[in-house]
Amino acid sequence: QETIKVGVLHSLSGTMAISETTLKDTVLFMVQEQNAKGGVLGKKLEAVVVDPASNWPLFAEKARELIEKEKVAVVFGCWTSVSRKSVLPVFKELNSILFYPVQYEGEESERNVFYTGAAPNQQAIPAVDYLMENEGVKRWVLAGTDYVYPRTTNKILEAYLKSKGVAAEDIMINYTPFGHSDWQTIVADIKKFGSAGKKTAVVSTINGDANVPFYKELGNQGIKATDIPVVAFSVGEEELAGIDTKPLVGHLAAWNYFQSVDTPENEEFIKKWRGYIKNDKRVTNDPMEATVIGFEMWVKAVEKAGTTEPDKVIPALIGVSVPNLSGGFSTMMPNHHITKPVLIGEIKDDGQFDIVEQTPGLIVAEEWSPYLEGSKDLIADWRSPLNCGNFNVKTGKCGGAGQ
Amino acid sequence: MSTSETRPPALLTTSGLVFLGVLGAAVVLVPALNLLTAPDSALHVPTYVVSLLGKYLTYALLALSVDLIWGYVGILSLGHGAFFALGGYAMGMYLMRQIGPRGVYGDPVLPDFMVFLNWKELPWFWYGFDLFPFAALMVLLAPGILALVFGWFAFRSRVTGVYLSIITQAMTFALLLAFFRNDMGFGGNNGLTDFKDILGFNIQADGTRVVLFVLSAVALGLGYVLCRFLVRSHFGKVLVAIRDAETRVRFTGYRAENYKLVAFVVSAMLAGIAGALYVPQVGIINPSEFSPANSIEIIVWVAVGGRGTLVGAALGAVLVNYAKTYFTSGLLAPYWLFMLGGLFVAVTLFLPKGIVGTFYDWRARRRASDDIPGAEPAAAPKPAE
Amino acid sequence: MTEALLYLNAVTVTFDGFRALNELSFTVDPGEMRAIIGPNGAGKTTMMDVITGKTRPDKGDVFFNGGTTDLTRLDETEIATLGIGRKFQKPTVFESHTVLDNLRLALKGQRSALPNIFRRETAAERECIDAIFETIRLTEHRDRLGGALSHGQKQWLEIGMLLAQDPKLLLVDEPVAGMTDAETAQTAELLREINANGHSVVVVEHDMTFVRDLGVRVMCLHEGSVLAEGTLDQVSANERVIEVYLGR
Amino acid sequence: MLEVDDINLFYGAAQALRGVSLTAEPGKVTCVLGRNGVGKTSLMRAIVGQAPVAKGAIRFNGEDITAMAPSERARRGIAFVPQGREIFPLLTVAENLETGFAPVRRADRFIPDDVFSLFPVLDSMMRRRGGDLSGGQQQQLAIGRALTMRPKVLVLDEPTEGIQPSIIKDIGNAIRYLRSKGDMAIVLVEQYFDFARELADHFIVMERGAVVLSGDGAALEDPDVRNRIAV
Amino acid sequence: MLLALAVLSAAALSAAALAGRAEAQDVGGALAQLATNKYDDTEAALSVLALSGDPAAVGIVSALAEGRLVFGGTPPRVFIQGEGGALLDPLTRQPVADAPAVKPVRVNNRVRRAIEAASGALSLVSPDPAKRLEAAQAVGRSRDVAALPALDAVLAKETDPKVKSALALARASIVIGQAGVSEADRIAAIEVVGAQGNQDALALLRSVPADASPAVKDAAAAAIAGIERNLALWGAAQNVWYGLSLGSVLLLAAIGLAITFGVMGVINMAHGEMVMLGAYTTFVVQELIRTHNPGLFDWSLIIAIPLAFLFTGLIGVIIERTVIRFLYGRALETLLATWGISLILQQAIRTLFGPTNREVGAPSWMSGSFEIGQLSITYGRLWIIVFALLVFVALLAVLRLTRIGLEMRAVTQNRRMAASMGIRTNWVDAMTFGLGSGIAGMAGVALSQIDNVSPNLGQSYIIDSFLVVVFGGVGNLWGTLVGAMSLGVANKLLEPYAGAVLGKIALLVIVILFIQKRPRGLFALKGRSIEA
Ligand SMILES: Nc1ncnc2c1ncn2[C@@H]1O[C@H](COP(=O)(O)OP(=O)(O)OP(=O)(O)O)[C@@H](O)[C@H]1O
Ligand SMILES: Nc1ncnc2c1ncn2[C@@H]1O[C@H](COP(=O)(O)OP(=O)(O)OP(=O)(O)O)[C@@H](O)[C@H]1O
Ligand SMILES: NC(N)=O
Ligand SMILES: [Mg+2]
Ligand SMILES: [Mg+2]
Repeated sequence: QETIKVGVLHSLSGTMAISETTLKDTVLFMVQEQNAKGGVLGKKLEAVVVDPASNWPLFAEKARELIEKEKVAVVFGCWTSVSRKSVLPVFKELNSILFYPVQYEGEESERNVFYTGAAPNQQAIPAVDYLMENEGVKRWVLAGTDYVYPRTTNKILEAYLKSKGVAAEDIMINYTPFGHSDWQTIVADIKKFGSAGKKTAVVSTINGDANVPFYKELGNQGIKATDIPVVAFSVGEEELAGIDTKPLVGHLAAWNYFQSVDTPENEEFIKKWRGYIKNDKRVTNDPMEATVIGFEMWVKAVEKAGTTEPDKVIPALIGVSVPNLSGGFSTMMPNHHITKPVLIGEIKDDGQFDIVEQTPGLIVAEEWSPYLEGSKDLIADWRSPLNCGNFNVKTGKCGGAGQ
Repeated sequence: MSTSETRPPALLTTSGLVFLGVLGAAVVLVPALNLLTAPDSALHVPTYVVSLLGKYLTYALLALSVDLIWGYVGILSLGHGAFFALGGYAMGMYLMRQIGPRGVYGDPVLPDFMVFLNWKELPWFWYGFDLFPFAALMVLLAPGILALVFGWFAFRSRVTGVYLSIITQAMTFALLLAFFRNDMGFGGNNGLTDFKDILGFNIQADGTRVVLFVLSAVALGLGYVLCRFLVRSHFGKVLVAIRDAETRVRFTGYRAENYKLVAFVVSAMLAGIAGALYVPQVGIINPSEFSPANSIEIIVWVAVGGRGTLVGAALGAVLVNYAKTYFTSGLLAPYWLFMLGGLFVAVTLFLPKGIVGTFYDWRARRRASDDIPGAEPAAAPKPAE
Repeated sequence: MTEALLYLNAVTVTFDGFRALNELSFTVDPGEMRAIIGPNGAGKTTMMDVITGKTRPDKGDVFFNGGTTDLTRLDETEIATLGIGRKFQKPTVFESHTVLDNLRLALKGQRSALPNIFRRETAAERECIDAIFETIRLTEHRDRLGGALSHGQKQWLEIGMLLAQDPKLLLVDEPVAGMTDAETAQTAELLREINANGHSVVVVEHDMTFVRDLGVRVMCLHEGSVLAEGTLDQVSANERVIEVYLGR
Repeated sequence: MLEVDDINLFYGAAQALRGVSLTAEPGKVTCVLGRNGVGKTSLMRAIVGQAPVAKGAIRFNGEDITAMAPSERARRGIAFVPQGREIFPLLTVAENLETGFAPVRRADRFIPDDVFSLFPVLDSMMRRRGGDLSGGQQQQLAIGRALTMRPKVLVLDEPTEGIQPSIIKDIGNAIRYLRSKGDMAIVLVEQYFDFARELADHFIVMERGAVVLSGDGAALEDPDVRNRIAV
Repeated sequence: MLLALAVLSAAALSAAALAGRAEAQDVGGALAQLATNKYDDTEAALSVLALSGDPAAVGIVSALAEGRLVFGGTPPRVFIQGEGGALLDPLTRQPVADAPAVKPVRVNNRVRRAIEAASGALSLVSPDPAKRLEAAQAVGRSRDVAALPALDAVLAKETDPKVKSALALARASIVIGQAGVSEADRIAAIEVVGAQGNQDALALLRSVPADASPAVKDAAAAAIAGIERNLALWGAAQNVWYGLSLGSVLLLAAIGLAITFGVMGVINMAHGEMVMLGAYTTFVVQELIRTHNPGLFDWSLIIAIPLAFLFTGLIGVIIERTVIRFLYGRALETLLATWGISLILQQAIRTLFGPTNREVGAPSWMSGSFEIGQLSITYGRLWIIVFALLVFVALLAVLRLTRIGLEMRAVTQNRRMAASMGIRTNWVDAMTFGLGSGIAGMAGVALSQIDNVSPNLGQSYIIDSFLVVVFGGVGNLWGTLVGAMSLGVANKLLEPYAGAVLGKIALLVIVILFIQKRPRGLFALKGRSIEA
């Protein structure tokens, strides 16, 4: 029997395997679920898994292999922005579809890519607002790994904080290399910065492997959440699974989903997921939810279009709305990003998050940040007649700010 | 018996001829089967295979450059990826400038990543990269000058063996960290990507890909002939002598450091050319090319193919990368590291001189007389330390 | 004094406080052959190390070419280029080069890197190598690798390489160690011949028969300085030499 | 005691020994003579196990040791003074000597006085690194190291190479002394003919990997022997 | 403000002997507020409880802090969850009859701070001096003017000198920045605060109002200058300490490599994976302890150290026997083989334990920190330094003083000759590689305390390890020690100026330049045998 192939492009080895393997399993799980429901368009789905091995050029090679050789109808994949940047030209050239499930720096909207993770305004800004309002934070440490996502996010945050009247000397920005493991000095600096009499918080865009030693050092140096809370954008349940969270209780994270979300949908999802993965301790996290949303949107769009033909599915995706796991519906917007609620969680001693705040409604992604000089006039709308990812509202032209 | 007029070794040995023959055949066949056959024909070579092969060939050239200094001079560079990456960046910068106003922000001059970091003007080191000849020159000069400066210091100070290896590793690691920084002006971790065209040709067109493939093959062929020419010259013999007994070479009156420096710079430039051909074919260059693990992998390719055989280095690069491509797909994908790791262990144990090296040994043994004089090579080349 | 080819003046070398050479002074005249004997550890090899630039003296001068060149300021390569060739005590040849290539590499001629890329062997060079092969009797081993030779064969190859270098001054450290008596005699003959052709030679050896065969001035080192100097008979009659070196 | 019976040895495809036989007995010195490259060192290597033989047998006290690891042969009492000394360069002189303790009973783990009385220079250099010694000092150290093993068979490959005349005499005396104790078999490779002639109880002469002459010490006076060794 | 009220009332209570009058009504209201499970209500209830002086209040607040305060039923009521989950009445502490389904009252950072303040206020009059001390510090931190009269009242009564000085400091902290304080009073406060000499004091001194008299300003400026000088010194010392602690991590990571690479000459690319295996051994040990005997948890690392040594040592022996032993004399081929082995080990761990981080907890004796002057020292780091030095000394002793150490060195210098000396080279080789691997495994136990326990753990140390061994001088254990420590300290001294990224780049460049000066590392082996 003929099948519809679904490509899975997540690193199963190398540095990113730690995060991406789960997403591969999520896609396989969704495929199995969908097949149990009878597949799509009367055909069974078949997942094609490849391992781009945390190697960026290999991502491009594997993307090409999936599309050209395996003839997959859609690809779920990538985590780091550079891997996405690496495969972008391939998806454009071969006109296929990529679902990208991770929070990222924005500044991008492509016809062939659907972004189901958060743009900066769907994560960072609500988190800062929460800290200002609820913790009375006046002084800010923006600590990040030295690459494009943290840099962009911090740029946006810096502009935002200043617009809220925060003085320049009350913002400390610090970057560290990937995999940084000796945090003694920086944590001490944070402590020092925080002892100036004003309530201080840390906004962490520290990514990947560096987080565990960072949190361990926080715990060691006794920085408690009641003194200097840390809010992170890249630390979820999966990352916490590797840390003893008792000293970290009260530190925060901002996501669009937490495993502790108290909804029947989520409960059901967790149950099935654990059954699928055969591990009743296995956690869930935000990029998983984003993957699930993306998958369901694709299925819906394919059914709507009646074909897997990208040229038909891409327009069909806009406006598709599926239930998310936090009790609402997420909708694919014309900018190829989705609407999301923002949740703020405090770390609990069991490695889960206690949701302390949830935005009342869903937030629409600002793929082009209004806080950045080069992009504040840009919008993306992939519907006719605009059909443009970087439309300049000032000049009224597609193609950025130029001439 | 009374004259030393033994013929100098031929520029092209049998295996060299076979190697160039295979390359030549590929240059003719692959484009023909890609462009001239129908996509559904059994003979059709899909474009992605062309790009893949092109990529392997640039790796082969890179491996060749490493074999020149490792196999023949005993310099184990654990940072050769840096030269490859520099060549790649030089080409990448040219390709970025070619994008012109087609970037997402539509800035006619500044690449996207600069716009979005709020840069107001092009940094000086980006000047000139809009011109291909300049970029092509930089493909050679950037790695060449780095190698010259680094080698000049290191070889004059007589840094050898693992000490040299480790500082080459430190060099590439420092460059990795530096290029990672957005402030460096090379696009940070995202690197340079989303290229549009090269010399006015659409970089994604089948024709362009085929031409890039052919260029890679030609570069590899020429690189091979150049390396052969070097190693069989008197110069090359001094290189091997340096590998075996550097002090003795100095006492014989040769300036060992100059010989090493020439070889190192030539090798770095070859690596730079490989990088420059690699970037348009894979479509991205980012700092991970500087990662020490990448450089170690190059060494592994050379060792698998056979150190000090040139052909082996190229073969090893293609084989290992093909294995990688093959193992990372399909059912084996989650276990491919077992396969690859196992392959490396097996090669060291069962093919101690690499594939080609072991083949040469076997052939030599078959030809060898069983008498003592005129016997076969028995002493393995001494390791570099 | 300015006539001397090689002139060591009060050279002292210490290793972690141990004096291997102690105010050693002597001269070698152009065209002279000099034999050096002395107990194990007297500093003979160290002396050669100093002359060839391998070891820097703590103190003292080493002049070459009648005092025009201070060797202590030069490195090994420069010293070799001046025309000082050396055979090492432990034979060192290029192990993965053939015997023939070992000689080719040693052969006097172009030493710079770039020109050597395009260098071709001349007929004269070829003849020269053939002649050396005759002398060292390794012709039938010419295509074997240096590393596959026996100990004695390597000794001969190293002598051949020294000949190929055609230096003004040859420093020969224990050339006949591991040779048969007949070969020893031959080597002495060979060195005399070389010396007769105008080369200066300094030989270190423990084999008294060989030293006698050389028939040249002998110098005995002890604890880093000259203990006795003269003909072999004079030196070997010296009580101290007998006591520390020859034995009774 | 030690019997080498008709052995062949190859380096790769090149044959270095062809049907070589030799015996060594306690209290006797067996000399191996021959020109450069005839296979003397190869024969010694075969005896101590550093090179595998392709054919034939090596027996020690009746036990077949042909396939035995070098360390086991050493533990049975075969000590080796190799050509080229092979000192452990980074170990001190004392430590170099102590490496010889491996086959020795715990109670005997001291350096025999013989070593220092034969080579007094070693005593004064105990803390220096072996690799820093002069060539001749290293040779003395190599012999001392072998004696530390209290061997039953002592295999000496050109032990006088690079040694000053007075010590050569001492080594000669030492070998005579060891022979006189009567419990040690000595195999001696020597180019220095007079030295060999004075010591040999038995000898063999090799050419191109094969034994061409053999006999007892007295037969060494035969001019034929000298001819064989001459070039 | 809340705190000030609490303190005020507590002080008033103790002073006016109002303790007997239970304000049951207030407490009842507070309990009702708690039962709504809203942060604002909880916070309000806490301030009421702090004021109430009800003996039950302390129990309720601490139950909330420990997550044992639960609510449920209709209308919702709160209970305290006792031992074994029985629900107790919060006031009477008697078991309730018809226990409804309950959930814990939620707590966030704001509530946590309120809890701290409330229990601080409640314990300012606590009979336990330690509690009073904490309370005084909490009040000081609040810097709330309203607390001043209460503070004065308690201060007059306090007899414990420690608590008294803490109270005095708290008072000074409040006075110093407050308007309308007499000049003398403020200068006295500046003195008290200035004597603290720490970062907090600096912040307080800087808050002297701009309109204060010149004398006050001078006093403050002098105190600030003094503290800054003092802090600069301590800061340098702190950086050196960080450097030593980073150095000890580098030492641990590198020391096994100093054997397999430094002594044996194997370019051991699988070294990092041995460290990783050690870390996973720790994880497994802790898992077993957690499931079988949680009481032993504090011993888990002590138990893991020998196990990790044996386990990774055994893996090392297996690798040596099956692969490495065929490669002696071919140093460069070992790179290829061990690279392959490292890939296999990584993937094996990934397959067995999954790709994600595993949790390794810290025993209590490794948690927390103490201060020497202005130097803050964390126990975890301290123990790691101690452990690294112990391992170093032990290894040095094995190599220098034991028979096997001598044999190891002999074998690696000349394998063939060592065999002819009767040394069982196979055995020695296996032991040496096993020793190096085992030590790497022990390092993994320590590193599991500060880094990710993931399949990638090893990769992150391999470059640094080689750098340290080579920088120190291959084959010299002292070199590895000094190399690790100097790289650690240099890194930490550079970091404050250049930042973490540029600092690291600068360090790499320094190493490259240093090697030009000393081409064989810091502790180069010298002598003829090396130069040959
Ligand atoms: N690098 C060094 N470190 C310490 N001692 C050294 C070093 N090099 C040489 N020596 C010592 O210096 C002395 C002189 O050594 P040298 O090799 O010059 O002697 P030699 O005269 O050549 O002896 P031989 O006849 O045995 O070859 C010896 O005692 C030796 O141990
Ligand atoms: N490792 C080796 N590989 C190949 N051939 C070798 C090797 N070692 C020795 N041979 C060859 O084997 C033959 C015998 O060598 P061997 O060392 O036994 O000679 P020898 O009699 O000890 O000579 P010498 O007196 O010069 O020490 C020689 O022709 C030599 O070239
Ligand atoms: N997009 C990220 N998180 O790299
Ligand atoms: Mg000497
Ligand atoms: Mg021999």
